[in-house]
Amino acid sequence: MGAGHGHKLHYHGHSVVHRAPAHLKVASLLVFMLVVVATSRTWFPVFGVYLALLVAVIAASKVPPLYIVKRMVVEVPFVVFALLMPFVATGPRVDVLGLSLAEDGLLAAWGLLAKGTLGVVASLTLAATTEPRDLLAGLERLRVPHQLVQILGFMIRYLDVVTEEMRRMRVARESRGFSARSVRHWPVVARSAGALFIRSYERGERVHLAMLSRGYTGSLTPGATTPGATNATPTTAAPSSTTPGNHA
Amino acid sequence: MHVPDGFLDAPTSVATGVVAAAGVGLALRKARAELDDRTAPMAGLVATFVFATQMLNFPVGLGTSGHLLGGALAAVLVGPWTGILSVSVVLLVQALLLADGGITALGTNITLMSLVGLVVGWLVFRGLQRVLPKRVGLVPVLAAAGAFVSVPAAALAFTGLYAVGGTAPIPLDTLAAAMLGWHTLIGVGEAVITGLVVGSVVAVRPDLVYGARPALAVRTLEIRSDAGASA
Amino acid sequence: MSTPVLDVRGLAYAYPDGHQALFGVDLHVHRGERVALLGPNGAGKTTLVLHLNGILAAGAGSVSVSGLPVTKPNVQEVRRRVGIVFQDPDDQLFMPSVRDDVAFGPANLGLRGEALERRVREALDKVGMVDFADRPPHHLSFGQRRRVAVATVLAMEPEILVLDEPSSNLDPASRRELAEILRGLDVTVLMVTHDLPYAFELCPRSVVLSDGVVVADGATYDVLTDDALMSAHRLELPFGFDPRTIGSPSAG
Amino acid sequence: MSTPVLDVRGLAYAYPDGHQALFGVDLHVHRGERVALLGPNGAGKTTLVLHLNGILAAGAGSVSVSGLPVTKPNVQEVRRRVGIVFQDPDDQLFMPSVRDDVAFGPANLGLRGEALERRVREALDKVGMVDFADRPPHHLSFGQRRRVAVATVLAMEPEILVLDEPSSNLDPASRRELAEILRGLDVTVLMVTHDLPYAFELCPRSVVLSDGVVVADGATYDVLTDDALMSAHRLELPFGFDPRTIGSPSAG
Ligand SMILES: Nc1ncnc2c1ncn2[C@@H]1O[C@H](COP(=O)(O)OP(=O)(O)OP(=O)(O)O)[C@@H](O)[C@H]1O
Ligand SMILES: Nc1ncnc2c1ncn2[C@@H]1O[C@H](COP(=O)(O)OP(=O)(O)OP(=O)(O)O)[C@@H](O)[C@H]1O
Ligand SMILES: [Mg+2]
Ligand SMILES: [Mg+2]
Repeated sequence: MGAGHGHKLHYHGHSVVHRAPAHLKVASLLVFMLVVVATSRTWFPVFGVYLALLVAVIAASKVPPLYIVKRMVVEVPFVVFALLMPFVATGPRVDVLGLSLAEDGLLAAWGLLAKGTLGVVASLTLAATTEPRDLLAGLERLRVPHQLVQILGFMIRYLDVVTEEMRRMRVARESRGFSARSVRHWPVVARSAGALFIRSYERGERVHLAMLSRGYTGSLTPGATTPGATNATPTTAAPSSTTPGNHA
Repeated sequence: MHVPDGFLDAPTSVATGVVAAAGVGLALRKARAELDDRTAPMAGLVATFVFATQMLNFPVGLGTSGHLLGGALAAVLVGPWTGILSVSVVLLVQALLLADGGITALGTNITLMSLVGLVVGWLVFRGLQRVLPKRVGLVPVLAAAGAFVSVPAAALAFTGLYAVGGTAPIPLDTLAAAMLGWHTLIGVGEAVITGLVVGSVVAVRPDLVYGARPALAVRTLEIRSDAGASA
Repeated sequence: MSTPVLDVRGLAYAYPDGHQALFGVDLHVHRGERVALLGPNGAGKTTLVLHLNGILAAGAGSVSVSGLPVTKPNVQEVRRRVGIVFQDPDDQLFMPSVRDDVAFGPANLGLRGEALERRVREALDKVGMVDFADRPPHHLSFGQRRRVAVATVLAMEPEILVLDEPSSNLDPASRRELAEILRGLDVTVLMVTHDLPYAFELCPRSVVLSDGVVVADGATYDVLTDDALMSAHRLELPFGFDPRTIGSPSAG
Repeated sequence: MSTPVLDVRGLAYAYPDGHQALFGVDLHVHRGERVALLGPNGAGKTTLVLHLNGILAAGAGSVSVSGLPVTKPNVQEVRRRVGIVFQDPDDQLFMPSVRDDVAFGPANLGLRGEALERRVREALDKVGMVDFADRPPHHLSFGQRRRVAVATVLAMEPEILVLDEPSSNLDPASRRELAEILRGLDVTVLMVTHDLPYAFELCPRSVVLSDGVVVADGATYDVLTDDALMSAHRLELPFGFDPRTIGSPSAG
């Protein structure tokens, strides 16, 4: 249990982008988006340049574009909003394919879609190329307050704990002849969700206390370990993972 | 209601950024008393659960996306100050890793969900707790009430911000009506979930619920000096 | 002989991280047998057990239960027949109270009302946990959780009972009581254990798994007294115990 | 006698859910002793253990380690001295690899570089898990995780070693190897166990906890042969084992 490798959003790789220090990546993301947002939405060609820049980074990261595209569903509700805008906005109207659309609305929709999409793609690229543990260290280097980093560290670890406890509970349920096939079964899932909260918490608490038992002070001094992350552990040159079993 | 990049104009984004920074800064100072060895993990778990509840995302007609907020839940479980930190961390993670809410709109999102939603939920909870009898059994009900009010409150704040700094000209009354309507419905869901989770925690670990502490009785320990008595 | 109730043929399995744990296991258990599954840590015992009701799906080879292949369409039926007590009780218990947890399986089998209650009470009574029915399982001691875990499976009255280290963390009296329960049931039992005297006491037959293959299969007495075999697979009789001076109890 | 290294007086404790587990426990352990803590499931053994390094805080009474009261200001120092192997290895292991996990404690004590590496290698070597250094702990078998859990604590070289059911889920050879390690170390050992022969082999002294109070404290031989005491507290000698026919090994 505890810190697993990566998360569902992380695309494992060793490209330049993957290896770049997390704090630089976060800072670049922030600067890039500030510039994008500050750009007037009528400077159409500039947005092409931004997109080209992003595409170049993704290409360098070797993350399959489809991988990013699939995660862009986050944007859907907001796309719906943008698409509705030309219909409901006030002001002068133009006719497009027989529909009467608000001119300002069209422009606003374009602006929202362009800036929003760039933001989504940029964030997803960061997510795909950065392990949460590195992100944690990166935020620390960016002087994000200690308490926030600490909560974030626990949050990342609890994501694993909760997922693991959920997996255990699912296996336990199914072994005893249950599978959640229809809405009728939801109450059972809901009842065990309450237990999940306490179970996860208590498991996490026990692990945390085990860490304290081994001299962990919770301080994030350089060289010390953060919950769920370590930079104090040596990278010994011992032979890499050999597995017992002499069968081919 | 995660606000994406470029949704509000620059002055509004900067202003909400300042408000968020001030709010989180205050919470950092105040939470120092709440946050120790034992509560830091709890704050992390609450962040995880808020994160999970906010994943239940569904499109809302004219608003952006509608989903549960989890602010009242966080406040009741870990206290308002730590709760603000937890929810802010969730919003930060969502902006960085899920692209849910823009990074330049982080201040706006923190202001709406972590400050307005959570504080309103907590005030309703605490206000009711003051006037009603102090019973542990009531805590989940009060938490649900706080949760119910917190969602439309955040939605109203969103509409207000939009009126000031929206980048598209939409009739405000349409937006306000849509936001309030939908978010009252979401508030019901929020109330049910908050009540259930708080209820299940109060049932077995009342000590973990910040909001239940005023209602907890102190236990006296029994000492058995005679070993034979225990057989 | 009749068709075995547990029929494992050429079973191989690699975990998703690429680590292969089973390399062609053959095992046949017949109705009413009590078989001990022995072997060193990491031999693949738990991995094998998790195939017996389809929690893990065979990478190669096959598993059948009473002639029914363990595949997706049959898995519901197989899980009715095979009850598994997991090595870690935390993998077994998930409901908010002990009572709910024990009732969960029988309720899925369709039991309701009075019949369900009786089933739950009986199972809890067998493991001596009736007084704990209303406690949350995750607030029990390790040994108490283990006992409840056994009760959850007993309550389902499976035809085949598979127990992964059931005696670990049990106090000595509970260990004996569990042995008595298992002797008293008319079911097929496969029991993973590191407690060789316990295996000797309870199971006439033993199978030794090592490095993902079966390396011995025979009478428990013969296995435990085969010194070369034992020491080759990290099996040793504990301090003060020698089957040769005791004779064979488990035949009865 | 000298001041005890472990000094527990009138310790009482209730869990947050209101369930009281300890009702006034007294226990004194002196330097270099190896003491077994016996008792039925739910007696409060684990609860007592968790007080010894301040994971749980006494509800009433007091705990001192080498004269140092276990209270908030001392807790760091106490945890340096007392190493606890938890009953559930999943509570102990949390790093992404076995190596990191074993290194975690010594690194917190300030070890770096070559010294740290050596400490890790030695600890893993003792429990026979060197080959697994790069695997994630949660992908190991239960017994392998238990061994790594023991290694994480050995690597810290504590003065007092507290082990909660260390032999459960270990294969017989590992059990013996662990006994040899414990015998070889010059530390004070408190070991919770349900394995009475193991206690007999390893610990000259035994303390019996039952229903949250100490009901017996004396030579292991005397405790195990006191039939009235044993049966009153669900303790029984396992099948085929009788200390009377063996004599007393653990004096050595
Ligand atoms: N989830 C997993 N992912 C990868 N490898 C695993 C996993 N679980 C177990 N293994 C590996 O598979 C092998 C067999 O493990 P298994 O749990 O079946 O052993 P076991 O015989 O039950 O051991 P024990 O007596 O310690 O319980 C071991 O080498 C172990 O490291
Ligand atoms: N987290 C908890 N919350 C409430 N009660 C608990 C908790 N953990 C243990 N208990 C209760 O406290 C009592 C003592 O438990 P403890 O775990 O100390 O027993 P133990 O002697 O270690 O038993 P075992 O041999 O089964 O490990 C038991 O009655 C148990 O039900
Ligand atoms: Mg196993
Ligand atoms: Mg215990």
